Amino acid sequence: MENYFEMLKKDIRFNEGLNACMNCGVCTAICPAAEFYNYDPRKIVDTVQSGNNEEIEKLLKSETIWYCGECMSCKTRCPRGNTPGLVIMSLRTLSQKLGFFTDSEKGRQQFALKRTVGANIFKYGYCVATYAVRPDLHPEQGPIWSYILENTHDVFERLGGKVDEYGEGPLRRIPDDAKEELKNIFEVTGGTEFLNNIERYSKKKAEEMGLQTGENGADNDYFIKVFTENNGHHTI
Amino acid sequence: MQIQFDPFIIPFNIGLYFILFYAVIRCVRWFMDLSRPDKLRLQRGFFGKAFGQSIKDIFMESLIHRRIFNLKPRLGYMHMSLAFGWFLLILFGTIEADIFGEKHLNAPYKAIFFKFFNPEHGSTGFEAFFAFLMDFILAFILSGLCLAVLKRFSSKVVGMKKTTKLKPLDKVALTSLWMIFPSRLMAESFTSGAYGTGSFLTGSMGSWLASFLPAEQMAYPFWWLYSLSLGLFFILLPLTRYMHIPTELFLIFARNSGIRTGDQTGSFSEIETYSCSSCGICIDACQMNFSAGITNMQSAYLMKGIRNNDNVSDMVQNCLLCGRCDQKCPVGIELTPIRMIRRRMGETEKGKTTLLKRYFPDRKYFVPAKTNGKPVYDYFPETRQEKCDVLYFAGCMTHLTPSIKKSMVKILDASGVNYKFMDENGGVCCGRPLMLSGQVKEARELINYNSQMILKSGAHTLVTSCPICYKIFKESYYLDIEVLHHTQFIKMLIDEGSLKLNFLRKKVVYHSPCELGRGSGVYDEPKGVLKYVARLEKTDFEDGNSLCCGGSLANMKISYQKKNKIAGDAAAELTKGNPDILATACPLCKKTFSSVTDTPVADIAEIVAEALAVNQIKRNFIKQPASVKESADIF
Amino acid sequence: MVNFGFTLLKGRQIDYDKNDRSLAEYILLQEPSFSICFECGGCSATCTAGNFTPFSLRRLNILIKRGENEEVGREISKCMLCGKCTLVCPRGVNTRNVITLTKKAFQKNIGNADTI
Amino acid sequence: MKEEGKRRIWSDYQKEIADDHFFYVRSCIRQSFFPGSETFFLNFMRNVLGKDVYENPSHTTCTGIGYHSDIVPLATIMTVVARHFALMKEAGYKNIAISCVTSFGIYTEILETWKHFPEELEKTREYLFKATGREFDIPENMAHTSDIIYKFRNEIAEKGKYRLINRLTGEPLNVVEHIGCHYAKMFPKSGVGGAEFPNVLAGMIDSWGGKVVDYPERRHCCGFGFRQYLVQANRGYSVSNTSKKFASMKPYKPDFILTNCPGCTMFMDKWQYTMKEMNGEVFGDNGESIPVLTYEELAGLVMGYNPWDLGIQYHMVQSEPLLRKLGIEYDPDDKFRTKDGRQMPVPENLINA
Amino acid sequence: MLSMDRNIVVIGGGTAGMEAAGQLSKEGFKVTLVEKESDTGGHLRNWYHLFPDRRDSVEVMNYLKTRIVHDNITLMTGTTIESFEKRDDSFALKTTSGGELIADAVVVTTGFDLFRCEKKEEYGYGIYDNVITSADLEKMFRKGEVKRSDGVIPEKIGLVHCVGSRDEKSGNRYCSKLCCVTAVKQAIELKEMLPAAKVFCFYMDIRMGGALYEEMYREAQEGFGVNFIRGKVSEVSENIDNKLVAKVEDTLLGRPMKIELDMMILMAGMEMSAEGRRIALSSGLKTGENRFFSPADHHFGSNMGNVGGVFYAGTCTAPMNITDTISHARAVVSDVVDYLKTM
Repeated sequence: MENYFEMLKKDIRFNEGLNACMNCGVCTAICPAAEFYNYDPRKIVDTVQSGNNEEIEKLLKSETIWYCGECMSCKTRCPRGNTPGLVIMSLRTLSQKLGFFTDSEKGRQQFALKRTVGANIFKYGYCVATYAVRPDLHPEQGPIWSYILENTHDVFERLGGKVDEYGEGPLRRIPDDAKEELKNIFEVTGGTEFLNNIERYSKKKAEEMGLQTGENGADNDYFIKVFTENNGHHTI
Repeated sequence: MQIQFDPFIIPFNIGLYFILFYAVIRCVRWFMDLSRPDKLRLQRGFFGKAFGQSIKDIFMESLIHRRIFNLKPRLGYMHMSLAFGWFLLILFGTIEADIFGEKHLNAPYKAIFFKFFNPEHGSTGFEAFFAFLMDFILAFILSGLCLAVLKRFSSKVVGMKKTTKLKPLDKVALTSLWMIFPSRLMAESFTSGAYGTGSFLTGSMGSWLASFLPAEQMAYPFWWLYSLSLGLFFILLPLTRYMHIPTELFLIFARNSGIRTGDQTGSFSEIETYSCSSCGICIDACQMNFSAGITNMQSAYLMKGIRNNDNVSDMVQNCLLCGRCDQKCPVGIELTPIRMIRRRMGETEKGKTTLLKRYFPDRKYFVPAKTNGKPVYDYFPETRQEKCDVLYFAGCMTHLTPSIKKSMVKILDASGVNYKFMDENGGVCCGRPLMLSGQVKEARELINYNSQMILKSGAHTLVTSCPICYKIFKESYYLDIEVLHHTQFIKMLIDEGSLKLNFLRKKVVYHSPCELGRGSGVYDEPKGVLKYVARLEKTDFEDGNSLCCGGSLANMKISYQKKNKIAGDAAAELTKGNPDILATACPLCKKTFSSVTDTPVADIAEIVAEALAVNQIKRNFIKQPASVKESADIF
Repeated sequence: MVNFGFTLLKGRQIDYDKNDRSLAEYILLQEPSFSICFECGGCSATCTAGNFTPFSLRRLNILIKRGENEEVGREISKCMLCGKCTLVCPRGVNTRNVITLTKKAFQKNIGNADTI
Repeated sequence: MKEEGKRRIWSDYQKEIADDHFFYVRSCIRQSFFPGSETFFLNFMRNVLGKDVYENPSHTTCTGIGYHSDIVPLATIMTVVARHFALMKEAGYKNIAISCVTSFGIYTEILETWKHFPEELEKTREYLFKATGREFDIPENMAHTSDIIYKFRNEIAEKGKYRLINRLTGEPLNVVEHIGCHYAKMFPKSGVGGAEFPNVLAGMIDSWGGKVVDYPERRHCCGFGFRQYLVQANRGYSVSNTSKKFASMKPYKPDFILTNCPGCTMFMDKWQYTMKEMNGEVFGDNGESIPVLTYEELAGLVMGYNPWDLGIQYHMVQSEPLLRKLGIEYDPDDKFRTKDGRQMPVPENLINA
Repeated sequence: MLSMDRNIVVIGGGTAGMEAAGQLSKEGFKVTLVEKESDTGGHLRNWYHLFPDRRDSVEVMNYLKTRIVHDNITLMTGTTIESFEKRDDSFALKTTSGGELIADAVVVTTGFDLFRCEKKEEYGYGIYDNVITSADLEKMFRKGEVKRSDGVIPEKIGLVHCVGSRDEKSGNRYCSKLCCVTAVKQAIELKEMLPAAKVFCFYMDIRMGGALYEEMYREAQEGFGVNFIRGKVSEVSENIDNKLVAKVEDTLLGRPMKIELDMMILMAGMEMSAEGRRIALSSGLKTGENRFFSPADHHFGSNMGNVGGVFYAGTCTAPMNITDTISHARAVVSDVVDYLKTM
C-alpha cells in the first residue's frame, strides 16, 4: 500500500494548509458544511496529521471529503494558520488520481462536474455560460431563466452582450486560437490527463453499476444517477 | 352465688370478636390471592406433615422468639416475656376458669377477668397454687414490659443501636398494650386486697394498698381500664405493626408449605411485609447504617413504607443488596427478593389511604410488563464461539483487574483442560447489573446473547471469575451445563489432583463476597482452596455474617465517598489480625478493598497461581502451548 | 409545485438557547456528582458497549448538558449498566445513576422524551 | 455597536487600488447572469470617469469554478491565470481589474503561492511558454472591480441623482451587504476593510446615504459551495445555508441586499424564489422578497441610469418596490423591450412584480 | 563591605520592581526605582482579587509599598528611560526628559502589557458593547457591580480563554499561563455576585498548573455550576435584541454550536511591554521569539541578561503570577551581589 501521507505532502496546498492542529474547532464552528452535513473539518485535519495511512485511505474513499464547499472561511480564523479547506482540496485531488472517488456517492459526482463545467471550459472557454445552464438541470433558476434562454439574443443585446459574436463584451465568443491555447495549457500541465482520469474511473464504476455513460454530455443514466442520487445519510 | 356479667367487659368483647373476625377475613383474602399452585401447597402443608413443623416454629419463634434470643438475649427476653407470657396467662387463665368456674367452657372474658368474677378464689391450697402461677406469669410479663418501656427511651438497654420510629396510631396501640398488664395488676391487687386473697404479687400488693385505700371501690375502675385497653388494642391492631402477631402465624404455615416470594408481588410478599415486627435487627445489621450513616432505607423502614403504601422507589434503589438483613431477620422475611420486586416496579406514587383501605389494603399486585419484541442491543455482533470442554467467562469486572484474568489463564493452562476464553477481548455483560436495577427485559437480551455463545461452545462446564456473573448464570440462564465459580473449579482441580500447588507460608483471611456467599451459598470451596495453599485465619465476619465490600453494583444511589467509607470500615474489621493477604473471590471486592487498605488484597485465583508449582507449568507448557502469562505479582 | 430534486436540510448546529435542558437540571438535582465530570473520556475507553458500537458516556454527558435530548434518547439504551465506567472515573462521578436517572426522566417525560 | 471600532479596523486594511489603466478580466457568472453590470462598469469607467480600461477579447475563464470543483489541477489554473498576465503584459498594462470574486480569490491565492514557493512560479513560466509561447509579469496592482467602485464611491455620490434614502419615510434604507467569501476571507489584507468587517460595500452604502445592517450571519457563506450547487443532489446544502442567512437578516427588515460576488447575487436572488416555492417563505418586509443587487447595478441606479438598461428586470426578485422607495421614476412598459425598442413577451410569475 | 557605594537602577515600578528595589536596599545598595507612571504598582493596581486564595490585591500592594520605603531608595515616578549604554564598568541611562543616571547595575522590570483585544477582530472588542476584557471585569468587581452597557444585569456570561495567546493570527504562539486560572477565578466571582447568572468558559485546554488551581477548577464546577465548553470561540456578532451571539464548536461532540450571551469576557493574554521592547531595541538587549527578554540561561540564569550587569525580574521575561514574580524579584538580588563582587 502506498504511503498516502507522503503523496499528500507532494501537494503544495497540503503543506500550505497543514501545520500542527490543536483541535480548537474554530473551523468547524463557522463551517457551512459542518452545519448541514455529518462533517467536521477539524476531525479531518486531525486524522490527516496523525499520518495514519489506513485512516487516510478510509478518508480518501469516504463521503466526508466531498462535503466541503471550499468557501475557505476556515482559513480566516485558524490560530495555527492552517487551512482545512486546502487540506481537503489536496485530499480530493489525490482521491481522484487514485480513483478512490468512485467509492463514495458524493465522490462519483466528480463525473457530473467534469461533464458539465469541464466540458464548458473547452467548448466555450467559460466554466459557466448562459446557454449552458439547462433549465431541466436547474429548476431553481426559476421562470426568468427559461425566459432569458428563449430570448437570449434580445436580452443580451440591450445589456451590451455579444452572444456568440467575436470581439469584446459579455458572453462574446472566445476566439478559436485562445481556446486552442487553453487546450494546450491543459495538455502541458496535466489537466487533460486529470480529466481523462475522472472519465476513465467513472466509466469503470458505471460498468460495475451497469449504467451507460455515453461519450459525453449529460444525457446518460450514469450522469443522471450521480447528478441526482442522494441516499439521505449525509446529514442527521 | 357469683355475678355472671358486668358492663365493663363490653370493650374487651367487642375488641376480641372484632379481631378474630378480622383475622379470618384477612386470612381468607390472602388465601384467595395465592397462585393456584401455592394454594395447593398451602393445603398440603396445612394438613400434611409440615403442620407439626409449623406448630413447632410458631412456638419457637412467635412465642419464644428463639432467633432474637440468639442474636440479642435481652431483646429476645423482652419479646418472649410479652408474647410467651401472655400466651401462658391466657392458657392457664382458661384452665383456671374451666376448673373453678361454675361451669365448663366459659366465654373468654370469664378467663380474662376471672379474678373479678371469683374474688374470693385463691384461699384453698390448690387454688393458691393457681393464684401463685398467675401472679408469677404476670410478674414475668411485667418484667418484659419494663424492658420494652426502657427500650423506648434508650434502646441500648436491649443491646440495640437503633430502634424503629413510630407513627401516631402505633403510639396509641403501644400505650394500650402497655396499659393492659399494669391495669390488670392494679385491678387484681385491689380486688385481692378487698377480699384478702391473691398470691405473692397481687396478694401482698393488694393488702398493702388496702391498708390505706378503699380497695373495694378502687378495683372497679381498673377492671374497666383493663378491659378498655384490651379492647382498644385489639381494634387498633390491624393498623399497627402489631398486625405481625397474627400475620406471622399465617406466614409460618405458608413458608413451611414451601411457598416462596418469587419475582412478583402477591399475597405471600404481602404477608411477609405484614409479618415484620419492626424489631430493628436489620437496621443494626446494615452497613449502610453503621458505616455510611444512611438511616432511611433499611428493610424495616421499607416494610413499613410498603405497608403505608408510600413511594419507596428511592429507598428500594439505595441498597447494596448484600443480603445481611435477610440473613438476620428473626421472622425470616425474604427482604432482598422483595426489594428486587420493588425495583422492577420502578416509580410508585404515594397512594392515598382511607381508614377502610388501611384495614383492607387494595390488592393491585405488580406483574412484570410483557416485553415488546423490539431489541435494545441491536448492535451486538454475530455470536461465534469455538468448541471446547470448559468455557471461561472472565466478566467485565475481571477485565478491570487483569491480574485475576492472567492468574486464571495460568491456572487453566496448568490444569491442562481443553478450555476457551469466552470474553478474552471483552464480551457482553452477563446481565446481572440490569437485573439488579430491575430492567428485566434488557437483562434478558444479554442473557439470550450469552447463552447462544455458551451453547455454541458445546462446553460441559462454564467457569466464571465474577460472583456477580456466577449468580445470574446460575439463576437466570437456564443452561443445561455445570456453572462454576473459579474457586469451585479450582477446588475441583485440586481434589482430582490436576493442580500441583506449593504451600505458601502466608497468613490469609477470607472475605466472602455477597453474591457468592449469601447470594449463592458458596462458602466452603473458597475456604477449602485457601486452607490448601495457605494459613487461613478466622475473622469476626464469617460466612452468612460476612460483610459487604461496599462496591456492590446493586446500589446506584450511594456516593463514591460513602462507598469508600463502607469499604474502609469493612477492610479495617477484616484486617484486624494483620494478615499477610486479604483474600477474596470477587474482582469487584478486590478492586474496592485495594484502594482502602494497605494489606495486599488478592483474589483466590491469584494466590493459587502464585502457589502453582513451576515444573507443572513447564510440563503443560510443552504439552499445550496455550499462552502462559507471567504470574500475577501481588506480594 | 416545482420538483427541485432537493430539500432544505436539518441543521446540525446546537442551538443552545432553543434546547430544553430540563433533563440536565433533573439529573444535576438527583445526582450532584454529574456536575464534576471533566470529560476525560475514561468511561468511554473502558465501556463494554463501546467495544461494539460508537457509544460514549462522555459524549452522552455533554449531550445531556447541552439539551440534545433527542440524540440522548437514541443512545441511552445501549448501556448495559456493567459499571466499569463508575470504577474508572477519576472524579468519582456516579455514572450509572446518571444513566438510570436519564431513563427515569424520559419515562416521566422530562426533557421531551418522546424520542424513546 | 460602536462605529469607531469598525473605522479603526478599516484604517488597518486600506489596500492600494490603482487609479487608471486597468486590464479587465470578465467573470463567467457575472457576464452570464448580470451582463448589464459588466457593461455598466466599463461604460462608467470609460465614459463617466474617463479611465482607461482595456479588455482583451481572447482572455478566457480562469477555470476557477473548475478548480474549486476539483476537476482542474492547481498547475493548470496557475498557467491559465499566467496566460492572462501574459496578455496583460503584451498589452502593456500593469493593473488588473477582476470582475469575479472567485477569480479574484484565485489570483490572490496564486500570487501568494508564488511568493512562498518561487519554484512554482518558475514551473508556471515554463508551462505557459511550452503551451503558448507567451511570457508574463506579475501585475503591480490587483483589484476587484468592487474595490474600484469603492475607490470612486464619493465621485458617484457627488455625480449621483439619488441617495439611498426611503422617499416615503425619509429614513436611510436598510442595506444588507454580502461579501463573497473568496474576496478577503483567505487573505484579509487583500480586501478593503479586511475579512471580519469588510468595508468595500459598507463604504459605498455609507457614502450613498444608506444604513448598513450588521446581522448575526453577516459573514456566513451564501451557500454556493461550488460542487454543492453545481450537482443537483447537493443543492440542499446550498439553499439551507442561504435560508440560514435570510432567517438571520429578516428581523432587520432589509430594503435590499448588496453583494460584490456574482455567484452570491445570483443565489441570494434565485434561492428566494426556491424557498418561496418550497414552503412559501419570504424574508422581506410586508410579504415581499428582498431585491438583490450587484454594486454595479446599485451604482447605476444611484447615478440615475435607466434600471432596465442595467438588467435588474432579469432577476427573479423584481426591484420595483425598491425603485419606488428610492423615488426612481421608471417606465413600466420599457421594462421588457429590446435595444431597438421592440416589445418582448412579458415573463410570468416573477417575484415582487 | 561591597554594597555601600554601589547604585543600582531598577526600571519599572511594578510588583517585580518594587520587590527588587526593596530587597536590594536592604542589602545596602543605593537604589533608584524609575517608574513611567505617576504612581508605582503597575498592573496590580487594576486587579481586584488574586487567585488562588482570592485575597484583595490591595493587601499585596500595601506590602510592596512598605518595601520601598527605605533611605537607600530614590523613587523617580513619571520618568521614562530612553535607553542606556555600558561605559566600561558602569551604565549611563538617558531619561526621556534628557536627564542621565549612572548605575553599577541595571535591573529591568518593565513587566508586561495586556494583549490588545481589538486585534482579535472576530470577537468585536471595541465594536460590540458587551464584549469586555478580563481587566475590564476586574474594574467592575472593584466597583462592586457587573452590568451590561445598557445597565441590565447579565444573565448569561461567556468567558473566552486564550485571547491573544496560543494564536498565530494575533502574533503570540505562547501560552500566557494565567488566563485559565483567571477565567476560573472570575467565573466563581461572577457566580458569587450574580448567583442567577449562567456562566460559560470556552477553553481549548485548561492549564491549571499552579498550587490550588485545579482545586479551584473543580470548585467552579461542583460548587458554582460553571459550564466548561471545549472549543475556541470562532465568531461573535450582535443580534437584533442586542445580545451577543457566539459561534463555537463543541469539539467534544464534534458539532458546531450557537449560543446567545449577555456579556462576553475575553481573557487577554500577556505580551512583552512596549516599554520593554523599546529599551531592548535601544539598548541591545536580546529578546526571544516570544518578544520577551531572553535571559542568559533558562535554568540557572533566568535573572541575567545578555549584557553583563543587566538583570531581569518578573514578567518582562515571561508570563508569571504575583508569587513567582516576587520570588523572581528576590532572586535577582543574589545575582546582582555576585556580579558586583567581581567588579
